[in-house]
Amino acid sequence: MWTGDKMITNPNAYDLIVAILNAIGVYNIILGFFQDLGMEYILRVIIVLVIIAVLLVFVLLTVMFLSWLERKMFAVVQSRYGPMVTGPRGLFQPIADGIKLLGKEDIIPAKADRWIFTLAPFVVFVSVLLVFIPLPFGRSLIVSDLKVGLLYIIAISAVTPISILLAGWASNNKYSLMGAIRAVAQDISYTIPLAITAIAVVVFVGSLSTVDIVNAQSGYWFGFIPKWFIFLQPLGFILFLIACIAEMGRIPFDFQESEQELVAGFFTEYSGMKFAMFFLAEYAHLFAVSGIIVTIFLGGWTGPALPFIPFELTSLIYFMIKTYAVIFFAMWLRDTVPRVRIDQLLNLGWKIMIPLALLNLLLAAFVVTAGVI
Amino acid sequence: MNPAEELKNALPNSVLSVGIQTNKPLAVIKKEDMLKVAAKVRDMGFDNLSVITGVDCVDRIEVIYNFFSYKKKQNLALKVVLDRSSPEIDSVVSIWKVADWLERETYDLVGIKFNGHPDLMRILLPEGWIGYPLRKDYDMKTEQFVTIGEDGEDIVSTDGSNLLRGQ
Amino acid sequence: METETLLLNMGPVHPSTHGVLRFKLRMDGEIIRDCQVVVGYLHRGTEKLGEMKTYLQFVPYTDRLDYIAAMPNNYSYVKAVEELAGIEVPLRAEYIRVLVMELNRIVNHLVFMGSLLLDLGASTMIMYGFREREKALQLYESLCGARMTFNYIRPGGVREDLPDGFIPKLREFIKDMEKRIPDYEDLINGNEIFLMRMKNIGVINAEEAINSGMTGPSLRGSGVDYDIRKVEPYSIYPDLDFKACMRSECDSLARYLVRVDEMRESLHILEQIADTMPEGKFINQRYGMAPTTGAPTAVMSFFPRIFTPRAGEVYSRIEAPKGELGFYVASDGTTKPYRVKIRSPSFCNLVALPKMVAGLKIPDLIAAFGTIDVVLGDVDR
Amino acid sequence: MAWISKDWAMTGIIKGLIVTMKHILQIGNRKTVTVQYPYERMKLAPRFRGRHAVDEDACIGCGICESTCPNSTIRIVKYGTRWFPEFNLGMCLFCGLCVDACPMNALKMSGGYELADYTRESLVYGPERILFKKEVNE
Repeated sequence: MWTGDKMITNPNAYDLIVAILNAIGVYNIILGFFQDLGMEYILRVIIVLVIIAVLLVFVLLTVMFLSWLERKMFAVVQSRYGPMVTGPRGLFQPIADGIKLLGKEDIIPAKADRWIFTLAPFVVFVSVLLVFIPLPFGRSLIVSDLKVGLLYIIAISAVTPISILLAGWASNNKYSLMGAIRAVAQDISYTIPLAITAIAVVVFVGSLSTVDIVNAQSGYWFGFIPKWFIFLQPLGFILFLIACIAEMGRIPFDFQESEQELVAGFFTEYSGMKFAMFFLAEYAHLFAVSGIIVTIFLGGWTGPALPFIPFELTSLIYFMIKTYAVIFFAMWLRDTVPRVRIDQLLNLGWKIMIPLALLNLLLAAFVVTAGVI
Repeated sequence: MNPAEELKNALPNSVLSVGIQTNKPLAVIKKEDMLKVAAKVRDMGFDNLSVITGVDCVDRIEVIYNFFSYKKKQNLALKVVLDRSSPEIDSVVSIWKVADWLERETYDLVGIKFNGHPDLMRILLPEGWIGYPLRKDYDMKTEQFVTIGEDGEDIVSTDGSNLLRGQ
Repeated sequence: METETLLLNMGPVHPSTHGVLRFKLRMDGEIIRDCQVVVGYLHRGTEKLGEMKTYLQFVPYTDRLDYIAAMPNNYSYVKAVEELAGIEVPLRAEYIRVLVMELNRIVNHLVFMGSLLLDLGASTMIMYGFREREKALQLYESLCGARMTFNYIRPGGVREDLPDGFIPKLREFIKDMEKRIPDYEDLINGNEIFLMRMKNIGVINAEEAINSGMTGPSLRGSGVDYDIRKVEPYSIYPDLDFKACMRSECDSLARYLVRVDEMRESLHILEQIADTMPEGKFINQRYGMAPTTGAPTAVMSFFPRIFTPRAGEVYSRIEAPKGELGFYVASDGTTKPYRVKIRSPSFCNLVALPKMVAGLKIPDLIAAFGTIDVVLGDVDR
Repeated sequence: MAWISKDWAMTGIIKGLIVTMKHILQIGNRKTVTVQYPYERMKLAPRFRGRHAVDEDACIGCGICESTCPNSTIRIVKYGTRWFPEFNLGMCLFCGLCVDACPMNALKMSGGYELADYTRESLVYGPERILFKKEVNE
């Protein structure tokens, strides 16, 4: 706890809220109130709930904005207008879509496995949301600085294909099943290079904590090149980026849905709110993965401090700018390229990315052991 | 010498007469010798079977084959006259693969049976359709309705009372 | 390991079957063991309709066969009728006909490129294709009042003369297209993912392709130098300078590239026509005169729209954008054809598909199917 | 590893990305081409074949259009004291043969193209909806 007399090294969002309450001078009053009741833990629970609510709202708003941005990007690339009617330049289109999806009939196919079919979209959504917990949005803007943050992220993202498999299997549809099988095959072959390239970074940092990784990237070489790992590990960055796009299941690697082949892949049979959950999860995943890329390779929230603005806010802006740059690249790529075939993707994963990732790890280990950096 | 006459010289017994189909040489052949003639036509270099047309001429049924030779850049048409009550002819699928669908189509719409076709069933209309639409005596007044059965097969009936119909 | 084959019904309603077509696939995991094509969902009995309409009345129905490129359908039928009835066509009419057909070839190939790339997952190209197609459709609209179903070519000529300012607009279109095609090539042709998806996929060699009745660009992608415009020249094609585009790789990529080259050739033909368009009548006076250019309000010279060719039969074919489009027309000397048979390119090209895709995967089936460029209106008629 | 293409540098994809970037930045003639349909409309060509219109003074009700129509869209009905064609646009091909056949040049096709309706009956355009009077000064 940061109670004013001592500074902790890696503050998180909880500490930030406490600090803010302290600054306006109400924390001790509230704390005293709950201490009188002898239920100090309730205050902690309330603060944690507030953090979760803020995170949820933030993610949902981002997801809405992203779906609008994606459509607008598509439209601009294709010489179209895109959504224009709802709100200024169609900005409220995602809300209209959401209301529409809420009003849709919630269909469960007769021969589907009802429970798993209903469960799957929630599992997808929750597993994507959990990724945000160790993600540092800015200095001290982190839900929880886990000591094993990176491992946690990789472990949690491995849950997504399981839920996709659940959805595909429970739908009792051949397209869904094939989409699910593809998703699993794809994920298995891409989590490995993803983890190995991430470990190469960990070799430099010496910690799995995302905050430590970001802190390690602050500062400059020769006074002007930021100490981002993208400059230290360009190969690692490219591998990580490709693996992340595959992990997200976006074009050119969107086999789990691959509209033109498998109709809609694993969510062929979903409609209404359950479909919306998949949709939300997809964009939340895009945002989360872009955030991870930024955290690991693009210096996270680091950047020059501006006068008069608290660095918590500046760092959030830096983080968002970098994340949106990555998202922009993913969308731009989606606008341009066709889809790879599934066996070609697996070839790429097993025969090229994993050897290269191992090579990258070897180089990193060599550099660190030799003490070059 | 045009290809029809060439064919006539080669197979005088099978070719009944030689004529023209507006601007393409035409040979009328015996239906029993279809396969023999087809083999000869193929050997003459006619590697492309353009189209098979069945024509219902009320008293008889004619089948017209249009060929084209990629090597010699020549056209040839063959005409076979069939008995209308039981129109049957040998299939040429073994020689030209495209005949597979063309013969199925002719069977479907004109009702000519192609003996030796590997998979002679209707192609454009659902299996079980009543009548052959391109026959001159096809009953166009009777409406036919198609539903899909349990195993995905087409069920044709003339009774549409239990179907949802457009207003 | 014991495996079970999976029977997958792709279609009749599926995003990449370009209409209503069904593939019955016997799958071993992702690999296609056996592919059966089921057609007929769009059968409208056009051939029967042909027997029930007069020669002129049937022309609008031919528009509905291959609705992406309707002008060659019109022309092919009209050409058969003209050969049957011995109708002379003025030179200007022939020029206009070739102009609209070549324009339609470009339109068709633009849609082809767009839908192929859409099938492969790149959704941008279809919008670019449609953007340029729109300009061509506006040309058509100014020419004959319709954008897709033209009913423009008539026995004896064409329906209406070129409107004012058509040729300058056409030149503008040509110039625009010449700037756009490099864009497409940058976007697609060099794309490694695209090449990975297209190279050595759906291979069919020349002999099999001929035997399976493939025609048009799909056949020329298999290395057969066969273009009816060259082999059996009709209309004014002998006077025009163009070449039949051909590739010998026999795979999906070759079929795609042939069409891109054909677009360039068509633009070249259009340029020549724009330069050499002769003056004169646009329709043979005996067979009709369209009223928009005729006498103002008085009872005008009556179009003898109902004419009776002598009894006989004809099989006439042209090089439509998708391949050999033939019309067999038999006349018994009455006002209506005795029998109309349509040899549609899409129908015959589809025969070769199962052969192409055996042993490949679903995405390859879609790529190979996309490259043979099928329109279901043309398949089912 | 034979499937690896020679130019593994992905120059092709980069070229494609440049093309799409040019569209994003709208470099060259790459502006938005679509229109916001109900609010904005494209200009139609003068020859556009839309809904039919019959010149009230010129039409003699002869029925040539009726017999020319390939799809039996047209029926001649009595309207007031005279006979005029009635169009069942649900069946119309918009082929324009009736316009060509009209001996009095009374029939033309206007630019009306928003013809969708809720019932099939309302697609039958009787004389009250298609008749027009030619301007005298025209």
